[in-house]
Amino acid sequence: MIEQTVPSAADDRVRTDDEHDGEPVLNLDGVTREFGVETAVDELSLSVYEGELLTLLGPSGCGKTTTLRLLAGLDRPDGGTIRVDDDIVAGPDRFVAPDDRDVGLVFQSFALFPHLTVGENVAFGIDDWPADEREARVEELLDLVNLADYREGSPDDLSGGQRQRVALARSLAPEPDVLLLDEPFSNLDVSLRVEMREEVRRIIKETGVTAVSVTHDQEEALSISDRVAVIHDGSVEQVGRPEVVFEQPESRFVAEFLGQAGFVSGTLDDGSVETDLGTLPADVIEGLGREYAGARVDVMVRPDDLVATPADEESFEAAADADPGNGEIVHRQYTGPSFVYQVTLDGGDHVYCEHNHADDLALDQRVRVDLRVDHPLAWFPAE
Amino acid sequence: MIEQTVPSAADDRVRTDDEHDGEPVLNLDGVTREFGVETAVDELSLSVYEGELLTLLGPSGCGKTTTLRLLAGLDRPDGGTIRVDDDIVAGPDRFVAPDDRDVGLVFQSFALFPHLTVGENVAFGIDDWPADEREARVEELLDLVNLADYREGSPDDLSGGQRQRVALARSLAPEPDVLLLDEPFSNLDVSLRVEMREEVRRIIKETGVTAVSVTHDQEEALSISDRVAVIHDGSVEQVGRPEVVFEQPESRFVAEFLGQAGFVSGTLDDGSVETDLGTLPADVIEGLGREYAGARVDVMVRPDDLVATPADEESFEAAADADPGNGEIVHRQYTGPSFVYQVTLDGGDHVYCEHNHADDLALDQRVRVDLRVDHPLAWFPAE
Amino acid sequence: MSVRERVGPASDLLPEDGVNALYAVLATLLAFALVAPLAWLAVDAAGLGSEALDFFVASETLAVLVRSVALVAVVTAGGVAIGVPLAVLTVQASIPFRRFWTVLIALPLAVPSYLGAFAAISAFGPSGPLSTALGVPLPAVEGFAGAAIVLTLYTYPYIFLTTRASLLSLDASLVEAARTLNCGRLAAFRRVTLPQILPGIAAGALLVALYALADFGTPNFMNLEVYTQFIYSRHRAGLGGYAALLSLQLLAVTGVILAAESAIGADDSGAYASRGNRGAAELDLGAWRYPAMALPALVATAALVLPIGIFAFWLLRGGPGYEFAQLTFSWTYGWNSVKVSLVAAVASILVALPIALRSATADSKLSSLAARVPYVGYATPGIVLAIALISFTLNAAPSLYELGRDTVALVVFAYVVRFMPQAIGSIQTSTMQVDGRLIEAARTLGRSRFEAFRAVTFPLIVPGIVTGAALVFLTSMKELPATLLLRPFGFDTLVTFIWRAEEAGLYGQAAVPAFVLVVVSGLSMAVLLAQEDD
Amino acid sequence: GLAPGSGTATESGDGGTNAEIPSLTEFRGSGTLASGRPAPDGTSIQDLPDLSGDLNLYIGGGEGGIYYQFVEMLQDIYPEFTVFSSDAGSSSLAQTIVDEVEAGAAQADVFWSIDASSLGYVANNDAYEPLPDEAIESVPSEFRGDDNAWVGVAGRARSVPYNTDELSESDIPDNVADFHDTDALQDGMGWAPTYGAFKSFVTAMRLQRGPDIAQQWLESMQESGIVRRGNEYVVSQQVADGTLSAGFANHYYAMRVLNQRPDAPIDLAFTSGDAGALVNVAGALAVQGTEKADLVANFVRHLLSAEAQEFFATVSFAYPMIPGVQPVGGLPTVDELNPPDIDLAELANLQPTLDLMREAGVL
Ligand SMILES: Nc1ncnc2c1ncn2[C@@H]1O[C@H](COP(=O)(O)OP(=O)(O)OP(=O)(O)O)[C@@H](O)[C@H]1O
Ligand SMILES: Nc1ncnc2c1ncn2[C@@H]1O[C@H](COP(=O)(O)OP(=O)(O)OP(=O)(O)O)[C@@H](O)[C@H]1O
Ligand SMILES: [Mg+2]
Ligand SMILES: [Mg+2]
Repeated sequence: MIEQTVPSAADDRVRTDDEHDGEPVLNLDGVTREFGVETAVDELSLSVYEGELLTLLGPSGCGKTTTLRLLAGLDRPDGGTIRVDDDIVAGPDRFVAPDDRDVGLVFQSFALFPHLTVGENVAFGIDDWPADEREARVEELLDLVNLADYREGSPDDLSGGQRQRVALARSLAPEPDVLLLDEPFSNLDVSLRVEMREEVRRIIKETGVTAVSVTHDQEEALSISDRVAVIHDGSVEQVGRPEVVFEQPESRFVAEFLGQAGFVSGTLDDGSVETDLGTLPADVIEGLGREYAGARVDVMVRPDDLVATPADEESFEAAADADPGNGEIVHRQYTGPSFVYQVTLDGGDHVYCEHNHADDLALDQRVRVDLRVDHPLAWFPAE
Repeated sequence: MIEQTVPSAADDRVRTDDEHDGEPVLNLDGVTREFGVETAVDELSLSVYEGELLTLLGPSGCGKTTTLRLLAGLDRPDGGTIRVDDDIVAGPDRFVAPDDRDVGLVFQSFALFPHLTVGENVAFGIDDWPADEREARVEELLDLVNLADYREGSPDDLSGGQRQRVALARSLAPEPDVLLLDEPFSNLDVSLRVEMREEVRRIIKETGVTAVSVTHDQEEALSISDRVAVIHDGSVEQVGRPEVVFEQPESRFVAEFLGQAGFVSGTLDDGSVETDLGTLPADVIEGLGREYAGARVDVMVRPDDLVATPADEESFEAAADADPGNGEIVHRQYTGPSFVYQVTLDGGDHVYCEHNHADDLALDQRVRVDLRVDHPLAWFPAE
Repeated sequence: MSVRERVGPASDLLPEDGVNALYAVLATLLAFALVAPLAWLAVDAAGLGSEALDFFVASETLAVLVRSVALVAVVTAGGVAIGVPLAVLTVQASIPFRRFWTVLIALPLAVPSYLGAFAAISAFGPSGPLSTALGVPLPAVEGFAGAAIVLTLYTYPYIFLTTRASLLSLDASLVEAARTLNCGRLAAFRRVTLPQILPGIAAGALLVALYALADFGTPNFMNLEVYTQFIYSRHRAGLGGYAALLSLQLLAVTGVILAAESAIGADDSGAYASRGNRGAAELDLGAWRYPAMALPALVATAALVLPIGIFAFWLLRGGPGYEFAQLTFSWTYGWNSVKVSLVAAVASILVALPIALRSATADSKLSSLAARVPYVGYATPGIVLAIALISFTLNAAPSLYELGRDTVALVVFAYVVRFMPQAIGSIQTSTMQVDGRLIEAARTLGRSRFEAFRAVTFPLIVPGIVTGAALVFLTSMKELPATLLLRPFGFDTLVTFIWRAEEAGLYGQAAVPAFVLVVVSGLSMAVLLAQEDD
Repeated sequence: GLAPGSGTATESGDGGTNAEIPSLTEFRGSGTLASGRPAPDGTSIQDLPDLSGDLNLYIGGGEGGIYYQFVEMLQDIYPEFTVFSSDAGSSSLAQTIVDEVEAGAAQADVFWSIDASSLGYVANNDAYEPLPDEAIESVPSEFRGDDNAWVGVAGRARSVPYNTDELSESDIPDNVADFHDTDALQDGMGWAPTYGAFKSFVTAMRLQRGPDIAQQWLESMQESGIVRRGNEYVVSQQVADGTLSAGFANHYYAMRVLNQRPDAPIDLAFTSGDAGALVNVAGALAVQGTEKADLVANFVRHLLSAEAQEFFATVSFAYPMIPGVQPVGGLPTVDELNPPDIDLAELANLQPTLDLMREAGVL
């Protein structure tokens, strides 16, 4: 996938990274970490600003955990520098130990201390507090994660989600300046997850903590983050506010990763693009000016941008006004509130349409897919 | 929450459990497992039929993992019997060892063998196959989970998601009759998750495997399962096809657990219920017949059942036809494709409305929320 | 609801109750069979009748009790103080030549402590060669302090090796978690690492304590009257009954030590599962890693270089001996040593495995008793064991005895009885560190209990087995009293030769075999430790 | 008699040998003490019947190590003769023999112990075969067991090493009981009370004079300023150095000093008839049930041959057990010594000795 060799929509956008005027609390500059032949983190540069919650989003194995470990000081970069509050904490000839960084970390694998009780685990980072404050804090946090009854139990006796909650409570207890969360909600059910992430967000906002979280769940990333950094193969592919990243992806990778994305292709000709979905005027397409005339482009359409209606039955086909449709449903997915239909358009492009669960269309049914958007569409040079 | 003490909608429904006429492959009858004072599994009864994929869905700590362990033979029930193909495998005086059950299990914590390579882990369950077939199978499965390059590596060097995929591949290799999956996708990104679960589904269907999976993700549960069993405090709260469980929850717990559910309350009076959303005729409410006249009910409305439109600005309020709205937005959540607004209605009820991301409403804005459904609404006796 | 049910090796390793009970009974029988010869002591002691009680509470008996217990306490504390830091240094710190130091530090275990005691006595003192060489008078090493120092120097490797095995299987992410919770290196060690390796330390400390209790040579040289001396002198005086009674008393002290250890080690704290995220918990010493080498160097000098140096000095300069006499050293002595020690190591592992696995995976009282009973054999002074073994076999089955004298069977049996508990401890500790879910995973992948053991548990407990084998091997290499009494005619080993040379006052001639002993032991250690690397 | 340097093969005489007998020098140590000695008197190996066959030997520790060398020499002389030996502490071996004999499973033919008490233990438990008179008659009767149960083959005598520059032999009383009253010995003596032989010496005193007197003696000696040393070799060294004027030590320590420093001003004095003159012996016995009584007897005769005795005297500086062989260093021969009249086997009962030594504050 060679993107951006032909200038694309992305170039015209405001770099969301420049939106901040304060000094970054965390700064990674060209950070690299290699494991043998594998480059887990590859010249990654990123700034995190005070009080914000930035989420690293990316496919499994793209280097998210490694990045957090580098930030926490649990691993040394092979190249590049990491700054906290403008002080170099990891660089060619400097390395600050994790305990001198005031950085908290929730481990993907929890890493609870098996020799301590749940309560003692939570109290671990605040053992220098006065006893009564410590007690109160532990109680508060265990209440927060709904585990007050398990205080004296052993972490080994907890369920997966319960362990994750203990890990979360433990890292929140000392209120570190920087909080790193590695998939902190992956084992929690949806309501608990919503509850917990609201709470984490509240704590972050209230205490002015700066947080970097890792998730594989794009909905979670979009809904709680101040900014989202999409990581691909060890480096940042795009970073920006959730809406921007979702609606104006700078690359096809980002577009596809953030949600089901369909693409319809065509050639810009005479101010419009002829596609399987009909003729799209260039002005509904973000930044596709006349200068691109003759370019073959893929226009991205999200499930919620499209509406599918059943085509008329074949028996009616003869009728002059019968609609033969423009595609066929090849896959349907029930998600509860809605169905997502995957439609293969007659021209061969694949798109997804999201419908209220009441609109129950059958597999293999012919449909007419129409674009119904009120925002400009993103496009990429055709592959 | 005392449900069903007043007869409710649920009673009139077909028991979805009776839909199967075949003999169950797995059957749990009054199974109980206690850990000290804690009853992790509490008289749980459930049947799983040949070739189906049943998902256990429930909050963290409700006993899902324990149930799977009981099925696999890794734990003994304190009461009740478990049957596989009508043979008792665990009961008061019989216990069949895990290796005699032909049951595969993907562990929530992966449980990869640290002393073996990734390839050897996958090959572990099929070491009695001829070498070339085994090789081919391992290759096939590693390709499936996108880890062909890691075959010779150690599981210790893998990322969280990669480990999970190895665990999945390992359990699929021997094609067990019954496959148990404990949060098999919790560490995978969305596209990989979709890919993997499609694949698991395909394998299950192709090989006629019977599968029980555990997830905390209700969308996943609804989209891949043949049936969903909602577990609450160690026993089955409701079991049935995804649409049924989602649309006709038998208890408020199920309703709330399966997705954001709002409730509007009112009293059935004269064939209709007067609510904050206006007057709802009894016939849009599932099974709310005349016999309930005078009952106070809570009617469940899902985010997709409602549409919020901005009320007229206050300055227009004076105008005779100005709409003052019926509620106020108290929370908004961006999910990418859509916004979910939480609205407090003037009468005090809370509801959620899901909107395309294009409909960007502001926090604290007054709105008019209208019901827009074409399916009967579920109701519960008022609390 | 114990931890083990979840993370300790699956208790369903043996699911059927019948098999379970059978196994427990077998393991227990085995354990008791091993110590049965010692029951002979009770028969002997019973002959004393009512006198026994008076003797028991006589003031001199009590004095010996106090002295012995004090020696055990001091030596154990000293062993922990040396062994644990050395283990941390060689496992977690980046000191140069780690592997070399590891082997070297473990080696004193192969040096008979009486050799060390003898060298210390000879080297120190106002007129000893060290004083002469250095030109300053050095104090004599003797008495309680002398015995404590020497015993510590030759027993700390127990703690070093068992602690090392625990550290190797420590889950590194736990230390990392502590570091991100603002614990400095030391605090993280104290609050996370230490509690995790405590069972390992306790297993080693138990061996040290029992060794100190059962050693004869060192207190003898240092002229410290402890149990073994007391027993020996009664025995020499033909007071077999009293000797037996004292031996029983010694075994009672052993029982108390075992109980104390089980309070630490067998508490569920031993059941920590490790995710096997190995090697990452590095202790970065920076430039300190060079000076840090001083610690192992110092210990190795005191425990290895000093005795060999003293013997070599006598070899070259002529010792206080009869320089015309010549004992003929033969390399077959070395081969004999290695041979019996290897057989004993293998046999011990075979016996220890079922007992250790059983007690690590089940919570039954019987099985934990079965794992502890054999320690009685370890705590029995070699001479007592040999005599008990001789009278037992002679009385119970003389033909067995004769077979034993024709072959090395009795020697090997004695080694197994005395040293197999060392293997039990290390196998037990490493078994408890195997994540039970791994075995469960194997079971659900269609492996039977035994196959799951072979394919999963066994490879994972190899470090424990190797450590156990190394301990048995090293201690068998140096065992003297039982070897002397139980070997076949004409069967000489390195130690019996050293003993002969030394008894004859030909100290210089002990230098070569002592050196060979250390080198052979060192080589075998290197081979054993090499297997731990994947 | 034997001429030094003679030897080699001889024609077989009656009972003589056709084996190759090494020259006498081969049996002698090579130091100053060994040179210039008269040829030993006694039966030569040449005049003894050949040894042939296998012999199982339990041999005690201590100088037993050196005796090994002699056993090896015998095996070299007689290719048909093989000794399978097992060495361990003498008392342990004694106990083992008794146990074995009781169980009818004796393993050894000969027991060569380094102390008389172990021999006595076996004898008292009737686990021996008496030795023939002819084999052992050359040894004075104090060094033979009752019923010919055992015979001493080498001895070690308690002695009083003294510095010849400071004292003369006449300064040393004839009786240890008088030492603490002797002016010449005030504040100049040394001992090594932790050493086994010293404990035997005190045991002998206890047996002869009773525990109270033994304890008093120890206390008096301390009052007279005797100093404590780690072992008797050091005591002897320091006597030679002049640091001490005299001390208590086994006789051979002074020999070792002299062997290294032939001009050292050290000599030995012996008391008479009391514990100070105790002579403990290494000896041999035939184990009951041996099927090789003749071979054992012949073996014992070899141990008492002139060559063997010369070997023990010059290599391990032991006291020869036959009057015809001189001890090294001009010491009196064994029949000139006047050891106390006690049963050597009783020396094994050490505990009362340790008790009184502790009471006296010397341990
Ligand atoms: N070995 C045990 N000892 C004590 N309590 C246990 C043990 N195993 C599970 N429990 C308790 O039983 C309950 C059910 O645990 P289980 O692991 O089955 O939950 P789960 O439904 O899988 O939850 P999650 O989604 O968080 O993984 C929990 O409250 C847990 O704390
Ligand atoms: N210690 C290690 N040795 C070798 N390779 C490693 C090591 N740690 C990580 N890797 C590799 O580096 C890459 C990035 O790993 P990382 O754990 O950062 O991924 P991740 O983004 O957190 O993925 P996931 O979402 O699956 O947890 C992976 O391909 C992984 O296999
Ligand atoms: Mg990760
Ligand atoms: Mg679970």
